[in-house]
Amino acid sequence: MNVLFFGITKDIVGSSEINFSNELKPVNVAELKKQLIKSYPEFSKLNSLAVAVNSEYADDDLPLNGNEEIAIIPPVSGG
Amino acid sequence: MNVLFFGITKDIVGSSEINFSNELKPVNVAELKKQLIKSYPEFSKLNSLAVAVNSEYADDDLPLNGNEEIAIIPPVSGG
Amino acid sequence: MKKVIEIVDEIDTAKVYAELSDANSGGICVFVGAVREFTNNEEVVALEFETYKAMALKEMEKIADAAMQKWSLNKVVMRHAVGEKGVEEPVVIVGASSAHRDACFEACRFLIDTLKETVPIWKKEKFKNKTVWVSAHP
Amino acid sequence: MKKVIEIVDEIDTAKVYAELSDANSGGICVFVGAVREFTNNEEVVALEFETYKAMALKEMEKIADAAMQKWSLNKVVMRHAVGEKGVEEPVVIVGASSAHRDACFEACRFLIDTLKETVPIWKKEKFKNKTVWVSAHP
Repeated sequence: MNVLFFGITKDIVGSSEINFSNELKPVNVAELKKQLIKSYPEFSKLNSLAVAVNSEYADDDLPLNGNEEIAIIPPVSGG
Repeated sequence: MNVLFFGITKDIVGSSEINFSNELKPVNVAELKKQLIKSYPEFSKLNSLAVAVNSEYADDDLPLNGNEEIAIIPPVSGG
Repeated sequence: MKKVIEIVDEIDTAKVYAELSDANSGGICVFVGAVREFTNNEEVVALEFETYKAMALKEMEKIADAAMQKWSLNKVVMRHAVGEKGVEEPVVIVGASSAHRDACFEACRFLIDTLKETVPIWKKEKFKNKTVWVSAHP
Repeated sequence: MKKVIEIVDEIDTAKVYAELSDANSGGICVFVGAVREFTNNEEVVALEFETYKAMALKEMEKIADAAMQKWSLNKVVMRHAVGEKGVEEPVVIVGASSAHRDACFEACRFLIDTLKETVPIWKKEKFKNKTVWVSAHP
Protein backbone atom coordinates (compact mmCIF):
# COMPACT_ATOMS: atom_id res chain seq x y z
CA MET A 1 0.00 0.00 0.00
CA ASN A 2 1.42 3.32 -1.19
CA VAL A 3 0.67 6.45 0.87
CA LEU A 4 1.27 10.13 0.03
CA PHE A 5 2.06 12.60 2.80
CA PHE A 6 1.66 16.39 2.72
CA GLY A 7 2.35 19.37 4.93
CA ILE A 8 3.23 18.55 8.52
CA THR A 9 2.65 14.80 8.02
CA LYS A 10 5.37 14.79 5.36
CA ASP A 11 7.74 16.38 7.91
CA ILE A 12 6.73 13.85 10.59
CA VAL A 13 7.32 10.77 8.41
CA GLY A 14 10.30 12.36 6.65
CA SER A 15 9.05 11.55 3.15
CA SER A 16 6.33 12.54 0.72
CA GLU A 17 5.53 8.93 -0.26
CA ILE A 18 6.02 5.60 1.52
CA ASN A 19 5.25 2.08 0.39
CA PHE A 20 3.82 0.16 3.36
CA SER A 21 3.09 -3.06 1.43
CA ASN A 22 4.81 -5.23 4.03
CA GLU A 23 3.40 -3.52 7.11
CA LEU A 24 -0.09 -2.12 6.47
CA LYS A 25 -3.11 -4.14 5.37
CA PRO A 26 -6.01 -1.99 6.61
CA VAL A 27 -9.51 -3.11 5.56
CA ASN A 28 -10.87 0.44 5.62
CA VAL A 29 -9.94 4.09 6.17
CA ALA A 30 -10.51 4.02 9.93
CA GLU A 31 -8.09 1.12 10.32
CA LEU A 32 -5.50 2.84 8.11
CA LYS A 33 -5.62 5.90 10.35
CA LYS A 34 -5.26 3.73 13.46
CA GLN A 35 -2.24 1.92 12.02
CA LEU A 36 -0.59 5.17 10.91
CA ILE A 37 -1.13 6.82 14.30
CA LYS A 38 0.47 3.76 15.92
CA SER A 39 3.51 4.13 13.63
CA TYR A 40 3.61 7.95 13.95
CA PRO A 41 2.26 8.98 17.37
CA GLU A 42 2.77 12.66 16.41
CA PHE A 43 -0.25 12.32 14.10
CA SER A 44 -2.52 12.08 17.14
CA LYS A 45 -1.53 15.61 18.20
CA LEU A 46 -2.80 17.22 15.00
CA ASN A 47 -6.00 19.26 14.82
CA SER A 48 -7.44 16.76 12.36
CA LEU A 49 -6.29 13.92 10.12
CA ALA A 50 -8.23 13.14 6.97
CA VAL A 51 -7.61 10.52 4.32
CA ALA A 52 -8.13 10.97 0.59
CA VAL A 53 -8.72 7.91 -1.58
CA ASN A 54 -8.23 8.48 -5.29
CA SER A 55 -8.06 12.22 -4.58
CA GLU A 56 -11.44 12.47 -2.80
CA TYR A 57 -12.06 12.84 0.93
CA ALA A 58 -12.90 9.37 2.26
CA ASP A 59 -15.23 8.39 5.12
CA ASP A 60 -13.87 6.16 7.88
CA ASP A 61 -15.89 3.14 6.72
CA LEU A 62 -14.68 3.22 3.09
CA PRO A 63 -13.15 -0.22 2.31
CA LEU A 64 -9.58 -0.34 0.94
CA ASN A 65 -8.02 -2.96 -1.34
CA GLY A 66 -4.50 -1.56 -1.45
CA ASN A 67 -4.58 -0.42 -5.08
CA GLU A 68 -5.99 3.05 -4.43
CA GLU A 69 -4.09 6.33 -4.43
CA ILE A 70 -4.05 7.06 -0.70
CA ALA A 71 -3.14 10.50 0.66
CA ILE A 72 -2.92 11.73 4.24
CA ILE A 73 -4.50 15.18 4.62
CA PRO A 74 -3.45 17.12 7.73
CA PRO A 75 -5.38 20.34 8.60
CA VAL A 76 -5.56 22.41 5.40
CA SER A 77 -4.49 26.07 5.49
CA GLY A 78 -4.79 27.52 1.99
CA GLY A 79 -5.83 31.09 1.26
CA MET B 1 -29.83 83.27 -7.30
CA ASN B 2 -27.88 80.87 -9.50
CA VAL B 3 -29.05 77.24 -9.65
CA LEU B 4 -27.32 74.18 -11.17
CA PHE B 5 -29.40 71.35 -12.64
CA PHE B 6 -28.33 67.75 -13.24
CA GLY B 7 -29.73 64.57 -14.73
CA ILE B 8 -33.44 64.64 -15.45
CA THR B 9 -33.89 68.09 -13.91
CA LYS B 10 -31.45 69.50 -16.46
CA ASP B 11 -33.60 67.98 -19.21
CA ILE B 12 -36.79 69.36 -17.65
CA VAL B 13 -35.53 72.95 -17.37
CA GLY B 14 -33.54 72.67 -20.61
CA SER B 15 -30.32 74.04 -19.12
CA SER B 16 -27.57 73.05 -16.70
CA GLU B 17 -27.52 76.43 -14.98
CA ILE B 18 -30.11 79.20 -14.63
CA ASN B 19 -29.90 82.57 -12.93
CA PHE B 20 -33.18 83.22 -11.13
CA SER B 21 -32.10 86.52 -9.52
CA ASN B 22 -35.25 88.32 -10.70
CA GLU B 23 -37.70 85.56 -9.82
CA LEU B 24 -36.57 83.52 -6.80
CA LYS B 25 -35.87 84.90 -3.35
CA PRO B 26 -36.41 81.86 -1.13
CA VAL B 27 -35.52 82.28 2.54
CA ASN B 28 -34.62 78.62 2.96
CA VAL B 29 -34.26 75.32 1.10
CA ALA B 30 -37.88 74.26 1.57
CA GLU B 31 -39.10 77.48 -0.02
CA LEU B 32 -36.65 77.12 -2.91
CA LYS B 33 -38.02 73.65 -3.66
CA LYS B 34 -41.59 74.96 -3.51
CA GLN B 35 -40.82 77.79 -5.91
CA LEU B 36 -39.01 75.47 -8.33
CA ILE B 37 -41.83 72.92 -8.31
CA LYS B 38 -44.23 75.77 -9.10
CA SER B 39 -42.07 76.79 -12.09
CA TYR B 40 -41.42 73.17 -13.19
CA PRO B 41 -44.39 70.99 -12.21
CA GLU B 42 -42.54 67.94 -13.65
CA PHE B 43 -40.26 68.10 -10.58
CA SER B 44 -43.14 66.93 -8.40
CA LYS B 45 -43.31 63.64 -10.28
CA LEU B 46 -39.73 62.63 -9.41
CA ASN B 47 -38.89 59.95 -6.86
CA SER B 48 -37.11 62.57 -4.77
CA LEU B 49 -35.75 66.08 -5.07
CA ALA B 50 -32.81 67.13 -2.94
CA VAL B 51 -30.94 70.42 -2.81
CA ALA B 52 -27.21 70.86 -2.33
CA VAL B 53 -25.88 74.10 -0.92
CA ASN B 54 -22.16 74.68 -1.46
CA SER B 55 -21.89 71.06 -2.62
CA GLU B 56 -23.39 69.51 0.53
CA TYR B 57 -26.87 68.03 0.95
CA ALA B 58 -29.00 70.70 2.65
CA ASP B 59 -31.88 70.26 5.09
CA ASP B 60 -35.18 71.96 4.30
CA ASP B 61 -34.72 74.54 7.06
CA LEU B 62 -31.27 75.73 5.95
CA PRO B 63 -31.48 79.52 5.39
CA LEU B 64 -30.36 80.91 2.01
CA ASN B 65 -28.93 84.33 1.25
CA GLY B 66 -28.61 83.94 -2.51
CA ASN B 67 -24.81 83.82 -2.67
CA GLU B 68 -24.47 80.06 -2.21
CA GLU B 69 -23.75 77.52 -4.93
CA ILE B 70 -27.14 75.86 -5.24
CA ALA B 71 -27.64 72.54 -7.04
CA ILE B 72 -30.78 70.52 -7.65
CA ILE B 73 -30.21 66.81 -7.02
CA PRO B 74 -32.74 64.45 -8.61
CA PRO B 75 -32.64 60.74 -7.60
CA VAL B 76 -29.03 59.60 -7.89
CA SER B 77 -28.21 56.46 -9.87
CA GLY B 78 -24.47 55.97 -9.87
CA GLY B 79 -22.79 52.60 -9.79
CA MET C 1 -1.85 57.67 1.04
CA LYS C 2 -4.71 55.56 2.32
CA LYS C 3 -7.59 56.75 0.11
CA VAL C 4 -7.91 57.03 -3.65
CA ILE C 5 -11.10 58.92 -4.59
CA GLU C 6 -11.61 59.81 -8.24
CA ILE C 7 -14.05 60.62 -11.01
CA VAL C 8 -12.46 59.54 -14.29
CA ASP C 9 -13.24 59.11 -17.98
CA GLU C 10 -11.98 55.51 -18.14
CA ILE C 11 -11.51 52.92 -15.39
CA ASP C 12 -8.34 50.84 -15.49
CA THR C 13 -9.26 47.72 -13.51
CA ALA C 14 -5.69 46.38 -13.68
CA LYS C 15 -4.16 48.91 -11.34
CA VAL C 16 -6.47 48.61 -8.35
CA TYR C 17 -4.44 45.87 -6.60
CA ALA C 18 -1.30 47.94 -6.61
CA GLU C 19 -3.36 50.72 -5.03
CA LEU C 20 -4.88 48.50 -2.33
CA SER C 21 -1.92 46.24 -1.60
CA ASP C 22 -0.27 46.76 1.77
CA ALA C 23 2.20 44.84 3.95
CA ASN C 24 -0.43 44.68 6.71
CA SER C 25 -3.24 43.46 4.48
CA GLY C 26 -4.04 39.77 4.25
CA GLY C 27 -7.26 40.52 2.37
CA ILE C 28 -8.29 42.77 -0.51
CA CYS C 29 -11.89 42.91 -1.72
CA VAL C 30 -12.85 44.72 -4.93
CA PHE C 31 -16.20 45.32 -6.59
CA VAL C 32 -16.55 46.39 -10.22
CA GLY C 33 -19.85 47.58 -11.65
CA ALA C 34 -20.17 47.20 -15.42
CA VAL C 35 -22.74 47.83 -18.14
CA ARG C 36 -25.16 44.94 -18.66
CA GLU C 37 -26.55 44.21 -22.10
CA PHE C 38 -30.16 43.86 -20.96
CA THR C 39 -32.34 45.70 -18.46
CA ASN C 40 -35.80 44.20 -17.97
CA ASN C 41 -35.32 42.29 -21.24
CA GLU C 42 -34.65 45.46 -23.20
CA GLU C 43 -31.35 45.71 -25.02
CA VAL C 44 -29.14 48.49 -23.70
CA VAL C 45 -27.00 50.31 -26.29
CA ALA C 46 -25.01 52.32 -23.74
CA LEU C 47 -25.18 54.04 -20.39
CA GLU C 48 -24.34 57.69 -20.00
CA PHE C 49 -23.12 58.99 -16.65
CA GLU C 50 -22.99 62.57 -15.52
CA THR C 51 -21.98 63.99 -12.16
CA TYR C 52 -21.84 67.06 -9.99
CA LYS C 53 -18.13 66.47 -9.61
CA ALA C 54 -17.16 68.71 -6.67
CA MET C 55 -19.99 67.30 -4.58
CA ALA C 56 -19.50 63.70 -5.76
CA LEU C 57 -15.86 63.74 -4.64
CA LYS C 58 -16.87 65.15 -1.25
CA GLU C 59 -19.56 62.49 -0.79
CA MET C 60 -17.16 59.72 -1.80
CA GLU C 61 -14.62 61.03 0.73
CA LYS C 62 -17.31 60.89 3.41
CA ILE C 63 -18.14 57.29 2.52
CA ALA C 64 -14.48 56.24 2.57
CA ASP C 65 -13.98 57.98 5.93
CA ALA C 66 -17.09 56.32 7.37
CA ALA C 67 -15.83 52.91 6.22
CA MET C 68 -12.41 53.55 7.77
CA GLN C 69 -14.07 54.46 11.04
CA LYS C 70 -16.37 51.44 11.00
CA TRP C 71 -13.77 48.84 10.01
CA SER C 72 -10.02 48.49 10.45
CA LEU C 73 -8.91 49.17 6.88
CA ASN C 74 -5.50 49.85 5.43
CA LYS C 75 -6.47 51.33 2.07
CA VAL C 76 -9.65 52.31 0.23
CA VAL C 77 -10.28 52.99 -3.46
CA MET C 78 -13.45 54.58 -4.88
CA ARG C 79 -13.43 55.50 -8.55
CA HIS C 80 -16.41 56.26 -10.78
CA ALA C 81 -16.45 56.82 -14.52
CA VAL C 82 -18.44 59.48 -16.40
CA GLY C 83 -19.43 59.77 -20.04
CA GLU C 84 -20.85 57.11 -22.32
CA LYS C 85 -20.06 53.47 -21.53
CA GLY C 86 -20.82 50.45 -23.70
CA VAL C 87 -21.75 46.90 -22.71
CA GLU C 88 -19.13 45.21 -20.46
CA GLU C 89 -17.29 48.46 -19.78
CA PRO C 90 -16.55 49.15 -16.09
CA VAL C 91 -18.37 52.16 -14.65
CA VAL C 92 -17.37 51.98 -11.00
CA ILE C 93 -14.68 50.27 -8.95
CA VAL C 94 -14.51 50.24 -5.16
CA GLY C 95 -12.25 48.23 -2.87
CA ALA C 96 -10.67 47.94 0.54
CA SER C 97 -7.74 46.12 2.11
CA SER C 98 -7.51 44.89 5.68
CA ALA C 99 -5.60 42.46 7.91
CA HIS C 100 -8.42 39.89 7.81
CA ARG C 101 -11.08 39.24 5.22
CA ASP C 102 -14.24 40.07 7.20
CA ALA C 103 -13.43 43.77 7.26
CA CYS C 104 -12.57 44.18 3.57
CA PHE C 105 -15.66 42.25 2.40
CA GLU C 106 -18.04 44.19 4.63
CA ALA C 107 -16.40 47.52 3.82
CA CYS C 108 -16.43 46.87 0.07
CA ARG C 109 -20.15 46.15 0.17
CA PHE C 110 -20.75 49.28 2.24
CA LEU C 111 -18.74 51.42 -0.20
CA ILE C 112 -20.79 50.44 -3.25
CA ASP C 113 -24.17 50.40 -1.44
CA THR C 114 -23.63 53.87 0.01
CA LEU C 115 -22.18 55.27 -3.20
CA LYS C 116 -25.38 54.26 -4.98
CA GLU C 117 -27.49 55.97 -2.33
CA THR C 118 -25.78 59.31 -1.85
CA VAL C 119 -23.20 60.22 -4.49
CA PRO C 120 -24.53 62.74 -7.06
CA ILE C 121 -24.02 60.72 -10.22
CA TRP C 122 -26.80 60.12 -12.72
CA LYS C 123 -27.17 57.33 -15.21
CA LYS C 124 -29.16 57.49 -18.44
CA GLU C 125 -29.98 54.16 -20.09
CA LYS C 126 -29.88 54.39 -23.86
CA PHE C 127 -32.08 51.82 -25.59
CA LYS C 128 -32.63 51.59 -29.34
CA ASN C 129 -35.68 53.85 -29.37
CA LYS C 130 -35.59 55.76 -26.09
CA THR C 131 -33.48 57.00 -23.21
CA VAL C 132 -34.38 56.73 -19.52
CA TRP C 133 -32.90 58.46 -16.46
CA VAL C 134 -32.57 55.56 -14.04
CA SER C 135 -34.58 55.78 -10.79
CA ALA C 136 -35.92 59.24 -11.62
CA HIS C 137 -39.58 58.26 -11.53
CA PRO C 138 -41.57 55.91 -9.25
CA MET D 1 -15.97 28.86 -20.51
CA LYS D 2 -17.58 29.77 -17.23
CA LYS D 3 -15.02 28.53 -14.71
CA VAL D 4 -11.31 29.17 -14.39
CA ILE D 5 -9.76 26.83 -11.77
CA GLU D 6 -5.99 26.84 -11.43
CA ILE D 7 -2.99 26.16 -9.23
CA VAL D 8 -0.17 28.43 -10.40
CA ASP D 9 3.30 29.58 -9.46
CA GLU D 10 2.49 33.29 -9.74
CA ILE D 11 -0.86 35.11 -9.58
CA ASP D 12 -1.43 37.90 -12.10
CA THR D 13 -4.09 40.05 -10.45
CA ALA D 14 -4.43 42.26 -13.54
CA LYS D 15 -6.13 39.70 -15.76
CA VAL D 16 -8.98 38.60 -13.49
CA TYR D 17 -11.46 41.20 -14.79
CA ALA D 18 -11.06 40.09 -18.36
CA GLU D 19 -11.78 36.56 -17.12
CA LEU D 20 -14.90 37.54 -15.15
CA SER D 21 -16.32 40.21 -17.43
CA ASP D 22 -19.51 39.27 -19.23
CA ALA D 23 -22.23 41.11 -21.18
CA ASN D 24 -24.82 39.89 -18.65
CA SER D 25 -22.85 40.89 -15.57
CA GLY D 26 -23.55 44.17 -13.83
CA GLY D 27 -21.37 43.15 -10.87
CA ILE D 28 -17.97 41.53 -10.39
CA CYS D 29 -16.59 40.79 -6.93
CA VAL D 30 -13.00 39.69 -6.40
CA PHE D 31 -11.09 38.70 -3.29
CA VAL D 32 -7.29 38.56 -3.14
CA GLY D 33 -5.45 36.98 -0.23
CA ALA D 34 -1.89 38.23 0.26
CA VAL D 35 1.01 37.68 2.64
CA ARG D 36 0.90 39.88 5.73
CA GLU D 37 4.09 41.10 7.34
CA PHE D 38 3.06 40.21 10.89
CA THR D 39 1.22 37.27 12.47
CA ASN D 40 0.53 37.65 16.19
CA ASN D 41 3.17 40.39 16.29
CA GLU D 42 5.85 38.12 14.86
CA GLU D 43 7.52 39.22 11.66
CA VAL D 44 6.85 36.85 8.76
CA VAL D 45 9.71 36.39 6.29
CA ALA D 46 7.69 34.35 3.79
CA LEU D 47 4.90 31.83 3.43
CA GLU D 48 5.42 28.56 1.65
CA PHE D 49 2.48 26.78 0.05
CA GLU D 50 2.29 23.19 -1.04
CA THR D 51 -0.65 21.26 -2.45
CA TYR D 52 -1.97 17.87 -3.44
CA LYS D 53 -2.66 19.27 -6.87
CA ALA D 54 -4.98 16.67 -8.46
CA MET D 55 -7.23 16.73 -5.41
CA ALA D 56 -7.02 20.50 -4.91
CA LEU D 57 -8.26 21.12 -8.45
CA LYS D 58 -11.15 18.67 -7.92
CA GLU D 59 -12.13 20.34 -4.65
CA MET D 60 -11.97 23.80 -6.23
CA GLU D 61 -14.20 22.57 -9.07
CA LYS D 62 -16.72 21.32 -6.49
CA ILE D 63 -16.73 24.68 -4.73
CA ALA D 64 -17.22 26.59 -8.00
CA ASP D 65 -20.03 24.23 -9.01
CA ALA D 66 -21.70 24.60 -5.61
CA ALA D 67 -21.51 28.40 -5.92
CA MET D 68 -23.00 28.29 -9.41
CA GLN D 69 -25.88 26.16 -8.12
CA LYS D 70 -26.48 28.39 -5.12
CA TRP D 71 -26.33 31.73 -6.92
CA SER D 72 -27.02 32.92 -10.44
CA LEU D 73 -23.44 33.50 -11.62
CA ASN D 74 -22.02 34.11 -15.05
CA LYS D 75 -18.35 33.36 -14.42
CA VAL D 76 -16.20 32.11 -11.57
CA VAL D 77 -12.42 32.27 -11.06
CA MET D 78 -10.49 30.35 -8.37
CA ARG D 79 -6.71 30.46 -8.55
CA HIS D 80 -4.22 29.55 -5.84
CA ALA D 81 -0.47 29.97 -5.86
CA VAL D 82 2.11 27.48 -4.59
CA GLY D 83 5.76 27.90 -3.62
CA GLU D 84 7.35 30.61 -1.52
CA LYS D 85 5.61 33.99 -1.33
CA GLY D 86 6.97 37.17 0.23
CA VAL D 87 5.14 39.98 2.03
CA GLU D 88 2.41 41.65 -0.10
CA GLU D 89 2.51 38.91 -2.74
CA PRO D 90 -0.90 37.51 -3.73
CA VAL D 91 -1.44 33.86 -2.79
CA VAL D 92 -5.06 33.35 -3.79
CA ILE D 93 -7.61 35.10 -5.99
CA VAL D 94 -11.29 34.18 -6.23
CA GLY D 95 -14.10 36.03 -7.94
CA ALA D 96 -17.55 35.83 -9.47
CA SER D 97 -19.67 37.87 -11.87
CA SER D 98 -23.45 38.15 -11.85
CA ALA D 99 -26.30 40.32 -13.11
CA HIS D 100 -26.76 42.01 -9.72
CA ARG D 101 -24.27 42.60 -6.93
CA ASP D 102 -25.83 40.51 -4.15
CA ALA D 103 -24.98 37.25 -5.88
CA CYS D 104 -21.35 38.05 -6.72
CA PHE D 105 -20.59 39.36 -3.22
CA GLU D 106 -22.12 36.35 -1.48
CA ALA D 107 -20.56 33.89 -3.91
CA CYS D 108 -17.11 35.46 -3.63
CA ARG D 109 -17.23 35.16 0.16
CA PHE D 110 -18.39 31.54 -0.13
CA LEU D 111 -15.58 30.72 -2.56
CA ILE D 112 -12.79 31.89 -0.26
CA ASP D 113 -14.38 30.58 2.96
CA THR D 114 -14.93 27.12 1.52
CA LEU D 115 -11.53 27.02 -0.18
CA LYS D 116 -9.92 27.60 3.22
CA GLU D 117 -11.94 24.77 4.75
CA THR D 118 -11.63 21.97 2.21
CA VAL D 119 -8.96 22.47 -0.47
CA PRO D 120 -5.78 20.45 0.23
CA ILE D 121 -3.27 23.28 0.34
CA TRP D 122 -0.87 23.76 3.24
CA LYS D 123 0.84 26.91 4.37
CA LYS D 124 4.09 27.10 6.33
CA GLU D 125 4.88 30.40 8.01
CA LYS D 126 8.56 31.21 7.95
CA PHE D 127 9.67 33.48 10.77
CA LYS D 128 13.25 34.54 11.45
CA ASN D 129 14.01 31.66 13.80
CA LYS D 130 11.33 29.05 13.15
CA THR D 131 8.76 27.70 10.72
CA VAL D 132 5.18 26.73 11.57
CA TRP D 133 2.61 24.69 9.63
CA VAL D 134 -0.49 26.88 10.01
CA SER D 135 -3.48 25.29 11.82
CA ALA D 136 -1.73 21.93 12.24
CA HIS D 137 -1.90 21.89 16.03
CA PRO D 138 -4.60 22.97 18.48
